[in-house]
Amino acid sequence: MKQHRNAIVFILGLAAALFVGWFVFPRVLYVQKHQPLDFLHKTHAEKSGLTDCSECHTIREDGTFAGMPAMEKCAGCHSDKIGESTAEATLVSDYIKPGHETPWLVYSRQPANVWFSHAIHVKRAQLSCDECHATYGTSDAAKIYQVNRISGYSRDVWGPSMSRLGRAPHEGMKMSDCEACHAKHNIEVGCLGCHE
Amino acid sequence: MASTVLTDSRWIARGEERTSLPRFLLWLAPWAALLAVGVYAAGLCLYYGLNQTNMDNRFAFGLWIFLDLGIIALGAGAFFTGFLVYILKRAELKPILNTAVVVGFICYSGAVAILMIDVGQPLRAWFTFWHPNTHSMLTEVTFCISCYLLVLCLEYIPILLRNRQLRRLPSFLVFEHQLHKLVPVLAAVGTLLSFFHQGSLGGLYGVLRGRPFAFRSGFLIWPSTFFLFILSAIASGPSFLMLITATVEKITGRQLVPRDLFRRLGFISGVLLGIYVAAKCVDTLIWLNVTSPSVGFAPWQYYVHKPFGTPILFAEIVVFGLIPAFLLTFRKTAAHRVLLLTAAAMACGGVLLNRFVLTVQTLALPTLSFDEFLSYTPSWQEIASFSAVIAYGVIVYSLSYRYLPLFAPSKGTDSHVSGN
Amino acid sequence: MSARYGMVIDIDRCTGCGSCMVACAAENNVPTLPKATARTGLTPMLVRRVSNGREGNARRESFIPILCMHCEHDTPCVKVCPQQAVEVDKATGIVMQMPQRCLGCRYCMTACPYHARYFNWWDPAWPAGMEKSLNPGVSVRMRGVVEKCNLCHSRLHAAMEKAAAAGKKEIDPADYVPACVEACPTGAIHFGNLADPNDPVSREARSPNAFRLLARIGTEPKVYYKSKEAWVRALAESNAGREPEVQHG
Amino acid sequence: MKVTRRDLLVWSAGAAAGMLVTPVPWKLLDDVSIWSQNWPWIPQPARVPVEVKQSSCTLCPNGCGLRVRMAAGWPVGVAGVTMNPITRGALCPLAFGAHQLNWHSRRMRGVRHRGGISSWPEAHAALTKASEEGRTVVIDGYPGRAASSVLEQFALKRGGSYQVVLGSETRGLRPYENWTGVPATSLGYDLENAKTVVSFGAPLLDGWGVPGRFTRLWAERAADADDPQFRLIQIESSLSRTAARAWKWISIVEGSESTLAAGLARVLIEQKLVPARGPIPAVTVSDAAKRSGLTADQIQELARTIAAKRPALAISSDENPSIAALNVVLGSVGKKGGIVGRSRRDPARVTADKSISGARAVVVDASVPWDFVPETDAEVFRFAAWDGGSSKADWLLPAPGFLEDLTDVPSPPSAAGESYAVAPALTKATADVRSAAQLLVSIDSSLTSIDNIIHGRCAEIFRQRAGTLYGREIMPVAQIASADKLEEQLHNGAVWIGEPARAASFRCELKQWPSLAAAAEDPDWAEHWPVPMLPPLASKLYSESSLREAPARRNS
Repeated sequence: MKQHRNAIVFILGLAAALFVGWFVFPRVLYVQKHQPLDFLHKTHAEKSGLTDCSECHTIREDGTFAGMPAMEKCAGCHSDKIGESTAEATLVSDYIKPGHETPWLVYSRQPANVWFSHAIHVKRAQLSCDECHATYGTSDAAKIYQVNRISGYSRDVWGPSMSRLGRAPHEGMKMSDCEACHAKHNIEVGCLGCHE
Repeated sequence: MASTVLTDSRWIARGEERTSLPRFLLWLAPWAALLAVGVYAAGLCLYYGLNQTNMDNRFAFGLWIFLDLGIIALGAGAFFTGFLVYILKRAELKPILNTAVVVGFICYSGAVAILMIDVGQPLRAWFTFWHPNTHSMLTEVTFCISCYLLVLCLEYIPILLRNRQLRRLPSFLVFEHQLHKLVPVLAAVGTLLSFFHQGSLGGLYGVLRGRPFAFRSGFLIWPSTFFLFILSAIASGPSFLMLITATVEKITGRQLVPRDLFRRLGFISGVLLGIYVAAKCVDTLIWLNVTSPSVGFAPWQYYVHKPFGTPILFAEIVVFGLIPAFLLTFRKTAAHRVLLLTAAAMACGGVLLNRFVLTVQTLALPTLSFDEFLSYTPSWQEIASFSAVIAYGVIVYSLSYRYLPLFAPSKGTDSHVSGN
Repeated sequence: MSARYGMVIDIDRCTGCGSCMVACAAENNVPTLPKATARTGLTPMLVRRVSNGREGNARRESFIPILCMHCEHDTPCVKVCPQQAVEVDKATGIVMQMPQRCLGCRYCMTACPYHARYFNWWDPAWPAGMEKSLNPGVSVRMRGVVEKCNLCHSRLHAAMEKAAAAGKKEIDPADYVPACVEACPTGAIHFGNLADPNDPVSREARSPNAFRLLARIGTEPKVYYKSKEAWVRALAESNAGREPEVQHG
Repeated sequence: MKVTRRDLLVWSAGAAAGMLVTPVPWKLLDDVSIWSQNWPWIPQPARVPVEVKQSSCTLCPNGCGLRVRMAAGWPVGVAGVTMNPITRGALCPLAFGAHQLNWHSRRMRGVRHRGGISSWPEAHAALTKASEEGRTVVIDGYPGRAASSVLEQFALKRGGSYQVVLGSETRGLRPYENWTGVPATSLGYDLENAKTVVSFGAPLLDGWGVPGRFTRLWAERAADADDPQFRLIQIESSLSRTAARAWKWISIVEGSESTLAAGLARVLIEQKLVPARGPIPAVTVSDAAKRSGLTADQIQELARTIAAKRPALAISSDENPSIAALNVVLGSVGKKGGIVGRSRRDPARVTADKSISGARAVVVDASVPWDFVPETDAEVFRFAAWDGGSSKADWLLPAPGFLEDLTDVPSPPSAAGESYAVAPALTKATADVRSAAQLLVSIDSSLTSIDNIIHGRCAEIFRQRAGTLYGREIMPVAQIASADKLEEQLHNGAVWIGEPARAASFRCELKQWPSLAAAAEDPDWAEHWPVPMLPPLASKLYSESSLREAPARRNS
């Protein structure tokens, strides 16, 4: 025992560090936020047959991407309550009736210095949405939005795994992830190809 | 009396005579104050940005870069002495070795600290390691300097551990002995790294195609300044060590190193300086007559703007090059302590002048025909934050001198001998 | 597409009004710096007044717009940047400065013979509310980084996106015109693809009156100038063919 | 067993070693750098689509065609309209930063009464009271607008007077008023047809008149041509921007312009270089030479050069009868390529004098340059979008800024032909503002509102079926279906251009040579900018570079 004391104490320290680093730290680093409404892609796909993402997330004819659909898009169907869910009630009372835009939290929001063109990736390169956004378009829950306290980035930029090891192509939207995909299709773009 | 109350004798190596703690603290006080002011100035630069300096878009480099280059050149004594002692087995230089390491450590850590204030985005400085541009001389500098700083730390630790109190921890003693075995290796690595970054610092300017005053043709990927910087650095390093030691001897009133050591250092310095001056002359001639005209810059252009006339070139090569070289090399003059030290000072001054010319004159001179000649005076923040480095140096050295056996024969044993 | 975007600036047409400078600043969200001087300001496009050095009636003056010359060969700034914050874009020949990568060492500024690079000495700031007037296409740079002309890259983005949306691979040249070119009231700045020998710009670049500043340094700048005045063309040389004595005073 | 110091050391060693294989140090390093790339205190533009609107610039009476990029209802960029036949895509340097003016730190944000905070109702009441108690003088810096006629109606109804402050271009036309009977505001310079333009210090290439009009003309016909289709001769004491680019620069003694003009006229007449008209000036060639610092030969040479390529048009930097008389001698008044009259005649205007007596209230429109400070004991109501410093006004009233209110754009002062455009309110005001016209209408509801006047003017243009509409495409008015269509197009930034200027023939009688007025010194580039504030980005032109001298009276 005596002669192992050092080893044990050392390992205790090691273990403590590992625990803090891998379990406590991520939970402290990211703030969890809920969407203003729990929007269900699945329901919209099934009930109203909105199967094509671009029906709401449109690309304008000048090529720019509309991102989150504007209020009138929702109002098109939800001018009055459909169904009894509380989200439905909030949507109509808080946003549609007063005509406020819903402050959606955008999981895959890139910083101001990034220029990403959906037109180029979807129209020219023919990428499908789920190659980057996975199956979120058919999910049946509005997932929790995590924002990094320091950088202010969405968790989706770093990806679900803290170690970023062995992640799927759609997990993570860091520059290295873009580069990896570009390298795979040997597409060469300079810094300002994706930055502004 | 205060000294009876305030004492740190148990930290001072046995048998070493050191002044009383109060007097020591009194000596440190002004330096500490200077350090404080400098840290405040540096804080201003970091918090408000570099608008606190007087640098501008044309004078993108200023006092800081010039002095960084200067102290890094002077710090070259560290690696070069190590090289001489461990690689060329010049044992007689050993007494100066610890001082060399400490001085080197001070110069390099100080330079790196200043660089961190000098760059606009210190938080992103590590990108150089993550996305290095292998073609950039600055990349080479960054890598080598940071690695070499690490080496210097490793070389400093054994000296640190030889402190009387620390030595009492057995594990530290063991550690120190192990490290000590490593020192020759460190010296070798340090030498390699230093050769490269001293050179790259010269390359920094030599590659500036857009600044024909600095641009030099060269050998393979290295412009001539690469080699000139190495030469000038190793030439001035020993001289600088000599000056430091002499100063310490003056202040402490002790003889710390064997009498003939200065002459040896002086000789090394002198010979190298001679070689440097010769090389510098050849380089200057090639540059003025071939390199520069070939890109459309006539030599006279560089010297029509006062105060940067030809005298400065003369001063650099002859006054602060040739003359000290002679004084240091010749037995007669070198034997004369005052002459020797003056020459050493001139040698160091020469290196500083060279770094100054390359940094400041390069930027001050017009490139476009409708450019005007510019001048620049550093702001108090620049001066203060740099003087902080000097203060830091004095403090670190004083502490090292007081508590570490700097001049004890660098064997691990604790001897009672210390000069007299 | 592998273009080599460049300019030919007709000095004889430049009246030095400065429209290009303001248009450039507005397009690229360059802040107004109340404390800045001519040496610390941010002017990615800078019009400089030059003269033939004579006095009285013999004096002649012209205006030379200075922007990043987008050097093609051995590009000084690209070569020196320690962390690849500058590069020559293979597809367009544009020398790209990436502020978010830049660590602000300013080595590139010492390397540039044209002084076309500018350091953000201050935090960019606007009077309350004025940030609403910022151009959505361009992100604002932060204090402590170097910036310069990127040939209004956001306009190239827009053109590319428009082309992609229309299912085209090549952009319509009419969609990509830098702000300074658009702003010039006398049409002195001509912009085009130097790689295309039939592009009017590459034809002008070959004209006997065309010249490049400090061409002998050998960095192959892609910004050409043009003047029928011999003394203006002489400015291309560092010493403008002047003798030492003229340099004095 | 107790925990020793050694244990702590060993434990922290273990912890330190452990930390290195957790995300903590690495992720923090990464995130902190990312933070430095997105500093929260650095504003970033909104992520919104950009739409392009067309309109006209209303910051000065030249009404240049604007292409405005709008995002989230705010202007984010300004450019010229190539389709606009007058400006042809050109603008003055200041216009490119104009979209930031509305947030200028010296934007007028609230009603002020004698230095104190006040309100619109109080101002309304005060002006109502004052205008009922006595004579009201209304001063306008931009005559011809719908707003102008509101101001005029009000003044006349209250038995007051409507006076105008004219720009230097129009002031240069004033001498002809007496000689031809045509009001200066209906005269223009037919630059397009002139073969020689002799400028006496007028900054033709630096903000004179409609910026695009002359610069484009010069660029197409004169720049870098050895024998230009038209010659620009700049007579000026200093090597100005215009002089630097002119075909010939004649350097003369400052202030000797009018003498030289007279001298030239004398040479022209004596040497029969022109058919004899008008009086012979008393000034001899040698007088002129002495005064101007030229030699007699140079003056004769110059006269021959001017006479060689005609029509030749002399332009002064400000009101200068002698230079105007030179045009008479050159036969360039009322002729193609000279001083021409626009087909629509305005009534003659009273030009405002700074000292106003016998009035109870003075209303100064926001279009009046800030340096026009009325000296009067009347109650002064000063409208302005930006605070230009001391105005001596009792009331400072915040007026709409750049593109903040609906206004129309009549023919520019120096124009040879008729034009009309409408500048709708593209953006919401950044302060609680009213224009002078709006306030007057709210005081006297019997006045026709701006909208109605504009509506009427559009209808009038439609009724005459003359001229052409330059919008997204070019369309003769005759082909437009209805008045509403026309008005709609104008509201979308189209500009109506009247029939090509018929040099409306009028007689011009000049009895004897006018007095030699002291020429005004070359106007500072910023003086052509009637707004008291320069766009913040203009600092790029002077403080952040040495391209221009910092403007004297404006420190924005």
